[in-house]
Amino acid sequence: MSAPTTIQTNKAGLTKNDYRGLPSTLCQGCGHNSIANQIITVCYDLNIVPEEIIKFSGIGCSSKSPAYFLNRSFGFNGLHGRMSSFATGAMFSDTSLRSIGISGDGDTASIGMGGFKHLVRRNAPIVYIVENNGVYGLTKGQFSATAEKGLNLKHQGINQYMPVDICLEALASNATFVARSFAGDAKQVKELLKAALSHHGVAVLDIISPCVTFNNQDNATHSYTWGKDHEAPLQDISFIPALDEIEILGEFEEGTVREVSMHDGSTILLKKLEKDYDPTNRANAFQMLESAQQKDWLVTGLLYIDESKPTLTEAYNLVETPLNRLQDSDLRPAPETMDKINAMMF
Amino acid sequence: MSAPTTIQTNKAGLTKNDYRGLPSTLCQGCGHNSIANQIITVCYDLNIVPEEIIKFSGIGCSSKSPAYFLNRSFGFNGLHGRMSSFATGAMFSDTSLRSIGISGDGDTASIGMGGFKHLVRRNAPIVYIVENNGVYGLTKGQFSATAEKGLNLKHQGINQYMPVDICLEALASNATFVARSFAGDAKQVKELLKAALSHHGVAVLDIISPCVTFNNQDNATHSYTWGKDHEAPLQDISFIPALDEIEILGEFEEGTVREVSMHDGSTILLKKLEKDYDPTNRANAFQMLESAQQKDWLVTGLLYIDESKPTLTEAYNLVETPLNRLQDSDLRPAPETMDKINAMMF
Amino acid sequence: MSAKVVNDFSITIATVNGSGSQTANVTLLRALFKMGIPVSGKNLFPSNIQGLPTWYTIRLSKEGFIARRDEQEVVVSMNPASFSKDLASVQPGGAFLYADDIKFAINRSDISIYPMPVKQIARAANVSSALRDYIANMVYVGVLAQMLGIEMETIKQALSFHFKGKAEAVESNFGTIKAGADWAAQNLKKSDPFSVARMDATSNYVMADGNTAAALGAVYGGLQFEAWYPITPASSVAEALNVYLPQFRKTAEGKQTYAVMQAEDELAAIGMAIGAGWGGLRSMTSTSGPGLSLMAEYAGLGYFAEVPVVVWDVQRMGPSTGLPTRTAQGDLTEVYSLSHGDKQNIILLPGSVQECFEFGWKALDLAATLQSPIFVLSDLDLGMNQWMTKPFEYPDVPLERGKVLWEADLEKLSGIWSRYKDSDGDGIAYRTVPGNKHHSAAWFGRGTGHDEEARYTEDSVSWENNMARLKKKYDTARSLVPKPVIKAGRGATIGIIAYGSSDPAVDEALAFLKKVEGPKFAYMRLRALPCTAEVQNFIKKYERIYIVEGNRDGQLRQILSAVLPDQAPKFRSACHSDGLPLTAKWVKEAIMAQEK
Amino acid sequence: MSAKVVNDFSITIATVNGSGSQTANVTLLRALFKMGIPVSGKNLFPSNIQGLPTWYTIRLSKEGFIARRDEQEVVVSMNPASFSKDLASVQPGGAFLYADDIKFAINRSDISIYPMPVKQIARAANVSSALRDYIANMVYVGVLAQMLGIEMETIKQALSFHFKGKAEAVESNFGTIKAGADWAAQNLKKSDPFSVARMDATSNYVMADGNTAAALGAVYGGLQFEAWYPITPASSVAEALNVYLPQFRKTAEGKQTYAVMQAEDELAAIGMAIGAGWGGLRSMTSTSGPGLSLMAEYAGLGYFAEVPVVVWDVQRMGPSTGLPTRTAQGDLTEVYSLSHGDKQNIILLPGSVQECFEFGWKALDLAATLQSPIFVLSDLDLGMNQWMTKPFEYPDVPLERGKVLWEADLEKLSGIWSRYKDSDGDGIAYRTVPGNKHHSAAWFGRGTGHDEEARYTEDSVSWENNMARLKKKYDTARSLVPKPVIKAGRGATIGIIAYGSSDPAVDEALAFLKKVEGPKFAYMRLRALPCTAEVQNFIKKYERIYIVEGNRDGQLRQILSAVLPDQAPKFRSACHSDGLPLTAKWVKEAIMAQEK
Ligand SMILES: Cc1ncc(C[n+]2csc(CCOP(=O)(O)OP(=O)(O)O)c2C)c(N)n1
Ligand SMILES: Cc1ncc(C[n+]2csc(CCOP(=O)(O)OP(=O)(O)O)c2C)c(N)n1
Ligand code: SF4
Ligand code: SF4
Ligand SMILES: [Mg+2]
Ligand SMILES: [Mg+2]
Repeated sequence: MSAPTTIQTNKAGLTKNDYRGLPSTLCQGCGHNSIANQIITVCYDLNIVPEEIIKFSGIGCSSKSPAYFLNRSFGFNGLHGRMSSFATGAMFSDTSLRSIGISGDGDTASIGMGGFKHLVRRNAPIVYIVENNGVYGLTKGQFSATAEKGLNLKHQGINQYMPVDICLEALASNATFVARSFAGDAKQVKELLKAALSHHGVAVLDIISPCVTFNNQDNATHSYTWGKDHEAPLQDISFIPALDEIEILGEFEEGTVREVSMHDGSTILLKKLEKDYDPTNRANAFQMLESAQQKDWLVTGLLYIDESKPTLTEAYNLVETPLNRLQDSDLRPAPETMDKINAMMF
Repeated sequence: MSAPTTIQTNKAGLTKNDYRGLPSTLCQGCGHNSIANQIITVCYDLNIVPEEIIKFSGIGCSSKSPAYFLNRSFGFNGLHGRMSSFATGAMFSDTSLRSIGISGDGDTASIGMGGFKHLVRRNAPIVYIVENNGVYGLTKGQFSATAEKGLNLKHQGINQYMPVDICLEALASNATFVARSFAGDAKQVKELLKAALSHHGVAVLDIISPCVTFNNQDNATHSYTWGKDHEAPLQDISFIPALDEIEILGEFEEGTVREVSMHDGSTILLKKLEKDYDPTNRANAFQMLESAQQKDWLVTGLLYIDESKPTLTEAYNLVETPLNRLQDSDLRPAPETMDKINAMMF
Repeated sequence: MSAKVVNDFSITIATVNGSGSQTANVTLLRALFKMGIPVSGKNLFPSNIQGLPTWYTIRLSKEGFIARRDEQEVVVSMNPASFSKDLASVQPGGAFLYADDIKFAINRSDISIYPMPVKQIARAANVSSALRDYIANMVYVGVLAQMLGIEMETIKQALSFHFKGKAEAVESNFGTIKAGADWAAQNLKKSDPFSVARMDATSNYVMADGNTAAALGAVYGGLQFEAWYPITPASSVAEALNVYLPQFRKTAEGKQTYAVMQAEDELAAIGMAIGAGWGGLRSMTSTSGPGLSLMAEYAGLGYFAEVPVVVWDVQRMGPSTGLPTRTAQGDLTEVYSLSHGDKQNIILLPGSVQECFEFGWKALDLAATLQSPIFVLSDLDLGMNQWMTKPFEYPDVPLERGKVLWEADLEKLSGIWSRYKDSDGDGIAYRTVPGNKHHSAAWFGRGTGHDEEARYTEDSVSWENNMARLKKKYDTARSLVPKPVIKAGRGATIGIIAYGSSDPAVDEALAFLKKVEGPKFAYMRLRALPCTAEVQNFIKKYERIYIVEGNRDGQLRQILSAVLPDQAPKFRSACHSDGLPLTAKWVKEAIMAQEK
Repeated sequence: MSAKVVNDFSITIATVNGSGSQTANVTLLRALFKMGIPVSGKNLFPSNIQGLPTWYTIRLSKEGFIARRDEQEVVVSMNPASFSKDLASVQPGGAFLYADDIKFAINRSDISIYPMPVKQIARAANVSSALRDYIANMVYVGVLAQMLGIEMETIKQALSFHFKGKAEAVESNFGTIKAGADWAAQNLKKSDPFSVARMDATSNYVMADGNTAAALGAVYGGLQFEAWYPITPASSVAEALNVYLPQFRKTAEGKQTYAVMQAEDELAAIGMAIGAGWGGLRSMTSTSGPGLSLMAEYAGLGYFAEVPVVVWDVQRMGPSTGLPTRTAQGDLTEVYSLSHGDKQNIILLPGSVQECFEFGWKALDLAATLQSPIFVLSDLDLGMNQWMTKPFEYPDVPLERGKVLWEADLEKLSGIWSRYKDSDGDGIAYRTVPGNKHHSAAWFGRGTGHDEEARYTEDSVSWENNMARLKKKYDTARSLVPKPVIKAGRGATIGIIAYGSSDPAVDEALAFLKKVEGPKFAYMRLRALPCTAEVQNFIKKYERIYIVEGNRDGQLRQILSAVLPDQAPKFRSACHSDGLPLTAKWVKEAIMAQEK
């Protein structure tokens, strides 16, 4: 650097400010704001170049939040419930970019259920975050499909149905990375985000993100209070980027840590808490979610990971050059071929 | 009866003919035809009055089949992928009627995924049959979402994605009755249908029903051959209607039979095969589906049942009289109330 | 101080949304209404939940005009973010009240300026800190009451209504209002000309919003099934059903004669509603633009399989997600042509809150009679704002159940009937519904080609006959849908057509146009499509026709040109689409500009 | 036997679907085409897979008319289920051939009757029993060849093409055909006047269907992303892409420059296509009516966020699921008004197979230029039937990539640009796409209100300005879309407008109208909306205008009335909607009836 400066930069030469977005217009205290802040921090920490990210969202308070981080990234705030389809198409434009999608529980589990399930099934390479508050924030407090049975909301009555479990849905659709977290647990959100950004394929992050305006009663399962009281982390997670020395490993006692190697060379360190949990076994994950439901636990952490599956875009043997940079000559067959085509017609 | 007759009737005084539909226009050998025939038989055997059934379907070869059974029942062949919503509304018209829905794997697992999941989640009282052939029959042989990874179809190439597992989806959505069967196993289909018709809530029946025209290659997981070779029944099922004596029980050795009591007083007898399987434990069902997937088994039989949950329509404290028979006086508040309303307006 | 202006000005209150100012604003509106002064209130709110600028405008009009006005004589500013804009917006000679903790230079000397120690007074109210922002709003109510002369008693009535008589809430709010008023009495010297005074012009009115009215209309229309999906500005239709159905439509034993379902999306909502309509229930779904678009496929099924259902569309500004909290009349062409293939959709256009009530039940009747989807196009302005309105009137005709055959009917017919046969020459066939146990009752419905017996067929002649019958049915609808409301003075040579919430502005513009030199105008408020004979006659009668509407493209003009091609050359568009309710001034100018 | 009729009659073959008769029928069609005789083939098939009646009609016309004709001179009946109907359908003086295992009384003496021992000859072919039904169809090919004089050599060419030169398949089929011909030569005595003879009227043509042509056009248009969902009659567009993209659009290293995705439904299909279009890919989705309806919401997003995408709609008979295997032009009004709020959708109307190819690439260019969805309305007749068509022509202009700024462009602009600003006065703004690494490249797109910088705003003025710019863009489109094709002889006073697959029938009707006493007609084939200047001039020029279309409601007439209200009184509808392709006779009579 030419002159001394007090502004701190990361290895990409960028300041934290380069990762920010517009000022949030969400409510003060909304869980979504804290997630946006973690995304800013994580991208800064991981030295990600913001131009190499595309942001996607649907419609909802949650879906507004991509405007509040990574101003220097392209993004699209699409239709309610349709983030999946838009992102699926857009990610083909330049497969060297990474995708982050922010959706709500209404956006994903109500109107967007079909699209979500099929995006997951295709292992589309995207970090798919559901900012899950059990309610429709932006339309002022109706039940979403993740609202717990028995929840009582103003003007809406009592919810009669079992909640959709985003993680269970992701697993059933053969997701290759499934995690749950809680906006009140900033550290875990951060480490999971880092891991998700290194994941090869779809990374579904179901983050309980309280709506302080419409669904934050102490006994509501999407409230801060309930979350703090019921959170049961599976592990203590640390993410180690590919290039960092893994000296850190030495710090742990034998057998207390599980290591998961990522496709890009990074490592996830999972420090055991009460019980050991193997996140590479799908049956385990089903079991865990089933028992969490019965025990009223907010199980958080990395539920399942599989780094070995090809992603959606890999399934298409595409040229190296980003498709959207191909030249006319790549896109239109030569004039000579015209006769051949006509001959093929009979 | 006034004169002796050779035509056999059931306890409802009806002949088998009273349960038939129009001649099928499906291909000869299509699995869907054999399922339609089982429905005819079962309704006859159970002495169901056809006027007390409503039939629903979406669009597809499978969805045509309600025209081929129960001519004397009301029915509606709706839009592709939208059977769930239509049926959900229609079942409120007269809750004393029973609903049977016939959908295809494309209809349910591709375009209809969202609707299906939400119908199941609501425990809508319907026998929901997916005639699952892994392919779009009516549009001539494209992949459906239940097609297995690696399936090769003419003009379509090789399928890249993991199949949607209808039973797993139903379970994840808290279905209260989940079963899988195989159109080639007529007896099992029949007994499961009987049980489903007695079930209190949503009964999801995923029936592998080969498409002989587009997806019946021996190595295709939805073919007759593969099904016959890989079927692994969980139990030997017999359904005992509420009013029949349960003497039949005596026939079995102690401990070889599991009994499930239905809400309407009927009983399902599950005779153990190799291993015992408890279909009232959801965790078991997840486990079983997971291992079936790994072992390439076509697990059939009753995977899960819970007779205790209120159904969708029960959640609404409705009048006894069918809603569609209510009189004007039930439907329009008295003239006196008008002033009260206006007063409420300020 | 210039000449007094009594009961004829506008008050705009600028606040931050999510701060609870709605209660304060509606209290003011109601208090004025209870003083017998004609009022209207327009809420201009952002599409978020908390923290952005929001405005509420109350118009007082002793002449009874209730359209929006652009001019703002009295402005209250509670929001630093919009302060400068608010200050600039005051009419010369007007009054500006503001929370004195906002520190901005005030650069106008042509208006009266009143700082209000809002924080201070609110703090004195001794409420929890969570409620302090909220209670601050009561301060400006008090100050305004004092400065304009709003009767404290009517304010108390308004509070008591709002808090459903809960004495504690009423007292605590009233206390702050009183404190605000007292402070103003002691500290402010009035230098503006605006004041209010009791009249007797509202005693035949009530105050309500169009969505509540729609829901209540449906309650009286025997609604049995509503499926919906939340969306601004339509959610409150279903939410009002959740409030009123349990109160007015349970049996003596407390059992429900209805079901309201929150669906997983709008595709499902209309699907459920159509399923219920097919099943014989009086059925409805309520939505707005984006939801409406998702209903396109199902709408065609409803048309073609002939299922009674009401689709209540509360329009907001599109295209796409657009401006969810702004009003528009932009869904007309979409609804008219909704779904692929040939279809002729029936559309009702309520023009007042009272009419939302009336069409609430009438639409269900029409759906039952015509066995068809009925689309009702309301809008955000009509649906979500509080309007003074004639009281709701009990339906003047019994429920219309349509041509439904039950067991006894079939018995009489010896079981001989055809689902899709035009037995009566009106294009409307008979139907049966599930649960009918007669052995000839059942039929198998579908969206595919069918013959008179509802059997599947691909036969060309059957197809054409059926489609011709549907066309005839649409002609029958022409004589059943609400007729237009026409105001034609003697000597009128030019026509004006408007619809929906444009009515008050056009009405007021007409009063003005009457006074100026020039041609005389006749006014027709269209209330439905297809066009009744009256509509056609009106259009034929005048030299030129102005069509006033809240969209860019002249959507009604397009439709009328297509259905009355001979008259098309006469049409002139007056289109307004900035998301705000129409003003009389705009209408007047738009017409006069083209008349020059 | 009456006078010989050579190369000027129709052959209809009635079979059971799923029996493989398509191969036999197309073989006949191709053989005749290779004899130099102008032909057209129309497949009338049921909406199921196996076992229902299906018909195939081949028209031979030495004058080169390729529209459908109603009259059937030669009928082959292979299906007991339709036998009586088939027999009745033969023109007096015609010929009826039938499989002699069908046992029905034959009650006509005005035609020539030829039984064919189909089963017997097929059995002799010595194929597996699974193939026997299929091979039976080859028998009638042989009999017809013998009776009409179709050259065996051209039949062999047709077979060889069909079986991609696989000798075994060709020989086995040809063997049966030969056996059929031989049997006929020995056993049948010709008593009808119909025969074929070699001409030289097809050497400048190829045979293809419109869906294949559309796909190939897109291949040459640089298509990079297609998302689709199966639906009749559109599936074969995507399936043809699956065939041709790998052959013509892989790099030398065998890498793909494109991706084709089967989506989970049409909502997702258009969503993916719009996502890809936004991302800078040349993108398309193909569908039919029900799918189109499901795309309504996304279409509005495409219009408003200004995303290039092509929506290729192969129309079938609606409303609703309707008749999935019958043709129609019934989606015009829906597409025109697709999505809520104001929108002006751009529509292309290909009228021939060659034009399907041309619009296949042109639509992608227009989408890129106009940053807008482009809707192309083909139909089942055009899309799925084999047509003789001029060979496809290599695009005469380079790919149009539209106003896309890359790093170097932004560098030149010092990073100063605005996503939604009308810098060039044509309503079209500049855009950047993901992957552009310039620090000023990124923008955040949305379907909500936005200003010139793509920032969210609810401001009324920004909203109106943006909508006005979109309107200007539509005017720009007017000068870019394909101009109409006009045929106007001297002295014409009356105009005819038609579009799409109606062209051959109108063309033929004109030839007839020319010959009769009465007014002279000018014909304009519309190829796009918005209307270009040429369209407006044509309409203004003539006294009366007949608008011929394949729907019940005169959909184009409605649209033209709305956009040219001054001309609306001149329009007359000639609407035809029975699901079958239009005939010249019908057109002629429809016009003459109104001219009386
Ligand atoms: C098609 C459509 N239907 C309905 C809406 C209205 N709408 C906007 S946001 C929203 C729900 C948002 O809930 P969620 O996704 O949970 O997000 P949150 O606001 O809770 O973060 C709805 C129903 C819409 N924009 N589009
Ligand atoms: C909205 C819509 N999209 C597409 C279609 C075309 N379509 C008809 S049936 C079908 C698939 C049927 O597959 P499945 O449900 O598996 O039934 P099957 O024919 O295999 O029994 C499709 C895509 C349609 N009718 N409607
Ligand atoms: S309403 Fe709820 S979800 Fe929306 S911004 Fe406020 S707290 Fe967050
Ligand atoms: S195509 Fe397949 S699914 Fe359809 S009727 Fe034939 S065998 Fe059955
Ligand atoms: Mg939410
Ligand atoms: Mg299928």
